[in-house]
Amino acid sequence: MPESQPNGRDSLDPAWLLGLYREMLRIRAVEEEIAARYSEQEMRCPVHLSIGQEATAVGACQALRPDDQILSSHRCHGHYLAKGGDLKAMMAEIHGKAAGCCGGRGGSMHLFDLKAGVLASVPIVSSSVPLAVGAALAFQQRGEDRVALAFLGDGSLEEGVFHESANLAAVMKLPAVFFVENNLYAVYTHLRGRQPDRPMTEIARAYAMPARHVDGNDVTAVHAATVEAVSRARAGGGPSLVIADTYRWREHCGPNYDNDLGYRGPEEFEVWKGRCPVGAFGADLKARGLLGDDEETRMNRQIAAEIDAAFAFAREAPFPDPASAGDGVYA
Amino acid sequence: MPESQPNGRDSLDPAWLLGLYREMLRIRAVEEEIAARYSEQEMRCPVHLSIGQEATAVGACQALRPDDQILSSHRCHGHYLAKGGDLKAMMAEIHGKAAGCCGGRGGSMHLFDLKAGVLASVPIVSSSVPLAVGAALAFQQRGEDRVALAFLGDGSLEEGVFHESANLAAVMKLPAVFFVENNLYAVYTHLRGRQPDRPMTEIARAYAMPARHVDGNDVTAVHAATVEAVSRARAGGGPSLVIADTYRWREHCGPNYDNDLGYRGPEEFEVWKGRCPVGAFGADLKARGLLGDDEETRMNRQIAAEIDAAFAFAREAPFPDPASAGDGVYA
Amino acid sequence: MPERLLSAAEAIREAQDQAMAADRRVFVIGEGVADPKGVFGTTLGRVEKYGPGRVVETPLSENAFTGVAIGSALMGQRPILVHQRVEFALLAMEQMVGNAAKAHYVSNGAHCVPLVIRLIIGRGWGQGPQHSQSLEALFAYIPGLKLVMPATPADAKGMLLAAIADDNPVVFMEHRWIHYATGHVPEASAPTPLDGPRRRRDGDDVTLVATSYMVFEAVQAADALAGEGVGVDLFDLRVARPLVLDAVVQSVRRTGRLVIVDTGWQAFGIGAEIAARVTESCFGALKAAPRRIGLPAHPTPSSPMLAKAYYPSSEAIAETAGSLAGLEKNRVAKVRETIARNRNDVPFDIPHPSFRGPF
Amino acid sequence: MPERLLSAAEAIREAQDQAMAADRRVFVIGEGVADPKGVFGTTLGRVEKYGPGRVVETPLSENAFTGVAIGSALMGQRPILVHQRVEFALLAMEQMVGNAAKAHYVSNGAHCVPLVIRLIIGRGWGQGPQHSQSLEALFAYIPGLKLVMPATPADAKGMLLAAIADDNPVVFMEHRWIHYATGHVPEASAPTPLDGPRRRRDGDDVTLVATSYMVFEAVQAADALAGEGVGVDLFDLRVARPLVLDAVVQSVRRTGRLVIVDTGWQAFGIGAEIAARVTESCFGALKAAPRRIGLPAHPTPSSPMLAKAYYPSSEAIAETAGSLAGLEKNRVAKVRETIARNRNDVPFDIPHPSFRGPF
Ligand SMILES: Cc1ncc(C[n+]2csc(CCOP(=O)(O)OP(=O)(O)O)c2C)c(N)n1
Ligand SMILES: Cc1ncc(C[n+]2csc(CCOP(=O)(O)OP(=O)(O)O)c2C)c(N)n1
Ligand SMILES: [Mg+2]
Ligand SMILES: [Mg+2]
Repeated sequence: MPESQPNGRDSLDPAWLLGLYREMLRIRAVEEEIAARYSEQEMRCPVHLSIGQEATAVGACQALRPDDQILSSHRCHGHYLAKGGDLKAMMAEIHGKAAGCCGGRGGSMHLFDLKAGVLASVPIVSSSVPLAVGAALAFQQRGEDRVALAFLGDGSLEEGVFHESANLAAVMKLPAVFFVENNLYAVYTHLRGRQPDRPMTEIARAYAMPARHVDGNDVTAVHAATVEAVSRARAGGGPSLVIADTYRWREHCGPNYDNDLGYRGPEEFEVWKGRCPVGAFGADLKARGLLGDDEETRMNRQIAAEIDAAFAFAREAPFPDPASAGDGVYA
Repeated sequence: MPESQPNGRDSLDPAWLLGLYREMLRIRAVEEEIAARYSEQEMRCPVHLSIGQEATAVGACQALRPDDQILSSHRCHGHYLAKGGDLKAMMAEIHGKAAGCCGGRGGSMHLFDLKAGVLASVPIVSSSVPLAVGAALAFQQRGEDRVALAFLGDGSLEEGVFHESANLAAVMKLPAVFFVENNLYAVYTHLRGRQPDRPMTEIARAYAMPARHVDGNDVTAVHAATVEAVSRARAGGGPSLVIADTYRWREHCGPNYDNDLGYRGPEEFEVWKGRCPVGAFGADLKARGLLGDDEETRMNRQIAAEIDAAFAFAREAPFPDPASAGDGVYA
Repeated sequence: MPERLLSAAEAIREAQDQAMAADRRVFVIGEGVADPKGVFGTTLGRVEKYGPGRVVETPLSENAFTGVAIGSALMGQRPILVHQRVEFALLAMEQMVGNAAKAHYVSNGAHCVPLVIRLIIGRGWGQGPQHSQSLEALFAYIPGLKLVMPATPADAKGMLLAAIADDNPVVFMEHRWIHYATGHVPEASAPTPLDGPRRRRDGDDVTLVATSYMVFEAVQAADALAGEGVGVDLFDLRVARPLVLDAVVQSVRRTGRLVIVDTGWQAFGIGAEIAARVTESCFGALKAAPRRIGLPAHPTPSSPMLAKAYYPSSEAIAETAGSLAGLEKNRVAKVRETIARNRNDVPFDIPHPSFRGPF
Repeated sequence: MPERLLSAAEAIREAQDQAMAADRRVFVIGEGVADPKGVFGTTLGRVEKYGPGRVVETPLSENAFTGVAIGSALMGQRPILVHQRVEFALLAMEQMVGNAAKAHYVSNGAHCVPLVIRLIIGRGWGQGPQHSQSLEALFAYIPGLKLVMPATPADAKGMLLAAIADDNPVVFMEHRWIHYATGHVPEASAPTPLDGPRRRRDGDDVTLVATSYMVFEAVQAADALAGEGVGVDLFDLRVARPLVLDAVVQSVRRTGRLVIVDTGWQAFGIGAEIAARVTESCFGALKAAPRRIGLPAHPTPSSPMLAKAYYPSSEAIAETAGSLAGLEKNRVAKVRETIARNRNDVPFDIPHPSFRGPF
């Protein structure tokens, strides 16, 4: 069972809580908009939406400093935004435009923002994990108190390079955090067909590493667990593993729902949808009088305007010059 | 702490115990002879001797049936012999002769003997581990009650492919045994510089796999632990991990001692030499009246004769025809 | 009885099914083989028919399950392994190069590795740098591996059957866009020998060798050139290793000109080997240096505007082959126009309907 | 001041040491870098001088520590990674091809990966199928990687310094047998540009391009041919990617003949690219097809008797180059004899003393 709300929310700063909520709302809205507009075929690259997983992105990134670095995977939109990545550059990238964060070269699976501390996103499962450990090595070598956090899927834990990376980070006591978004599936295959039945935190024992298992749809629980891991790393205590249970609502890749495929049951889906990380948190804030309907409406309106502007920017931005396609292979 | 002698030796069949002893003596003598003759430069390939590690090879292989398969690594002499590999074919292989088990193509690191159940030895660390799991998959698919056992070094546990293989074997409940000879070093690097400080058996928890830690210099303890793992695998209970602590006496690669290099202290070496798996077991057998000096002398004489014959065979055997070097790339 | 039209994806599915039905040792292994999409439809429904023991859905562990497939093959099974993107095979190079390719040789013939490794090459729809490479040159380099690249649905079926029946590790590269191509595919389970190139068009002016999907682009080019009186002797390479070039060399002896078009990067690609070997074989017959057409030396960009410049078009092939054959500039331009007209308005980053065959 | 003689192994060690002393961002990472053998002596004593934080001994985890090196480079460090056998790099192909080679391009120039990957090629003493491959073609194929193959000690030092100073991932391939070669090596920390081939012998009859250790075999061949009046224009390739062939093409324009000798398998090897490109560049000047000399298409056998047939000798190079240049059979035989005489009785599976230089 995941731990929930290890710190009672009551003791937390209301403005900060509202900030978390706003960021989750924003990520949700960005991805809903991508889904809505995808069929227009202006975004001509694969998209892996993280709708339903906003609390992990926001909770984890809130535990980091701007100069800490995250590494992400194919499902990187939420991480990028939560760490402070530039929305316009992201939308331009997905539209293949020169103003994209990769100049249109990478597409949706390669989002990065050096200033914000999004070091790289890599669409090969687990391939970014050793990059995070390498960033942590650089911090240690230079005596900097920065931390590198790798976002992993549950599937990523099965790749050998994760284990090699975890072992190396543990032996060298590197300031790294392995943050697992366990959404139960790798593409259409359930966890039970891919890993034996044991708590996922048991993996950490192989590397003598502390591990925490949290409700990944509870943003403050995610935050608290990540703070613990990040603090330990920053203090020279070495790496940790955080397992956060959550759920991807839409299809693995693309804008639609895919429950008709039959790989997961409608009950399971409904249960998780009922545990919406954004909705539940908003309801809680309202119940505790921290959020009013007006405020929420204003938030939504601001966010919608920002997203509209980002899409407008991305659509109007020029494509890269085809003649530049071969530039910059070497530095 | 490794478990020792889980079954008291008293209850074991004396003839069988003498057989274990004889096989350890034989492996020791073969490798001592290789070491003694290596400087003659007739064996023109690298050799990784397992002197000091005889109890793991013999104890583990004694737990297997002839039709079970083992997979080994660069340090494969002892495994090959203990599983019943042909000594003459081994010596011819090391001499690069056509009568070698690989026709001279592989050398010392590629020993195999299909009839004896030595499926392959592979000099890339951990590379043979998934082969063992694949053999186990074949057994399962065909409904055969055979078992595949992979011999691994402690260093092999650090390779990603070991973890991928262990996870896959666990999920599919394959009849595989991961048998680790922990000799504390990978080449000249001590375990403590390569893995965090925790019992090695903790690795098995990541895969919900039973694990046993035994004194790898105690042949009957090794045997008992392996029997348990093999029985479980044969009965459909899935894979297990066995960790056996032991020690390599000679240099990583080559015939000499290398304590002068300074990577391990003389005290450590002396402690382990004092715990000689062959000598200690022989002394125990004698103390219990199961082995007489005459019998031991006879054994040694027989073994020496067999080894002399194998060397003579290998030396006199013809080289492969150079014109055949390109044959058999494709079946 | 009318001949059946199948897509290459369907042909591949049928080949696997027939092989599995005929031989209990044949099984499928990989990520997604038992899922509801069934590897672009090519394994769909097989787990229902043969069960999870023979349609082995694996954890995400490319290196291990490649070794597992090899190990099972050493014990006499006949696995068909699949990666939905060739990139994933980079994680398994050690197993492929170290164990699969060498076991037979190193064991002096005692071991066999009857393994098929299906590698799918992506293209289009902005898949970008890490989901659309064409890395066949990496596998072509390795003695002990065979490398097959079918273009037509009939070959997709027949050569896959042959690869499954082969006692060697066979890398079977499928370009995503050939999956959509349709063609006449015999119902019988009849392997097509892995024996070298097949002529797809006849001509006396220039020899054109193409691989995989580029065969279709080359067909467009050849047909348009024929309209301007340039005869293209077009070969579908089919097998990159072992590389058998007799028919190509014979053709070049006649035409004196060679153009090679492949799906990979041009530099250090398989076109270099073909050019070098043909030159060695019939230098005296060559009227000009062999020309290679391949990808420029950079990763695949995701943006459609950049990717458009990346992939060689039938126009480019026609231009190279035409001018090599001495076609005047204005007539080359006409050929380009013809091709462009045929293309209509289909975006270049999805497969063109005219590539749907039947071939 | 007399010039110093250093072995290439010493030169490599010195280059690393000078780079580490000059730049705190430079560090060494790999298996065995801090052990008492220090990667064939090339990292010996460095951990005592710079500490374990900059001479990073890793667990056995080739894929991860390659990614770790890349990640540190993305953050501005300058790692020098080493594998004691090129085979171990097969486990890290995904990191090399996916991340190291592409980061700069994909990030539109924002990322740099100033990483050196030292790959050591084995040979001799029965190391056999999995410890003596020469897999440079696999890396030469990848845009975004540079591929350097020094032959002389001076280049080993100068080019390693240049590789360390380079902002790109540079694969630096060291043949074990060049480690033993000695030569004059300047003491100063002066990078030698990674700018292409260098002429090692002058001649007008045939152009010979050799890589890495084969340069020394080629020198023997060239000198023996010179004795029979055949002028060999011998180039040490030095850099396989980016491949700069202007000087070679100029030479072939003069000689009309080209022979390429490399350390890898001939088929699909880097010789194919050189042959194809030179043919494209100066077809009209060629008097004959370029000839390639490389390894036959099978794994390295361990047995000395089989390995002897495997490696092309100076004799074979001389024979190919000599007969291409029109040297009569009996004089070719004389050249072979001269070379054999020079070789004395040294077994072929250990480095020949004459390869110890100075070069
Ligand atoms: C090495 C590798 N193997 C396979 C794939 C194909 N693939 C893309 S995403 C994915 C599933 C990843 O699952 P998980 O890590 O749980 O992340 P999630 O998609 O659930 O967020 C797979 C198998 C890949 N990109 N890389
Ligand atoms: C993948 C790979 N990396 C590195 C090596 C070089 N190497 C050969 S043996 C060895 C140490 C292996 O240690 P361990 O597994 O403990 O076996 P031991 O030698 O102690 O028996 C290493 C690093 C290798 N052969 N393969
Ligand atoms: Mg998942
Ligand atoms: Mg060890």
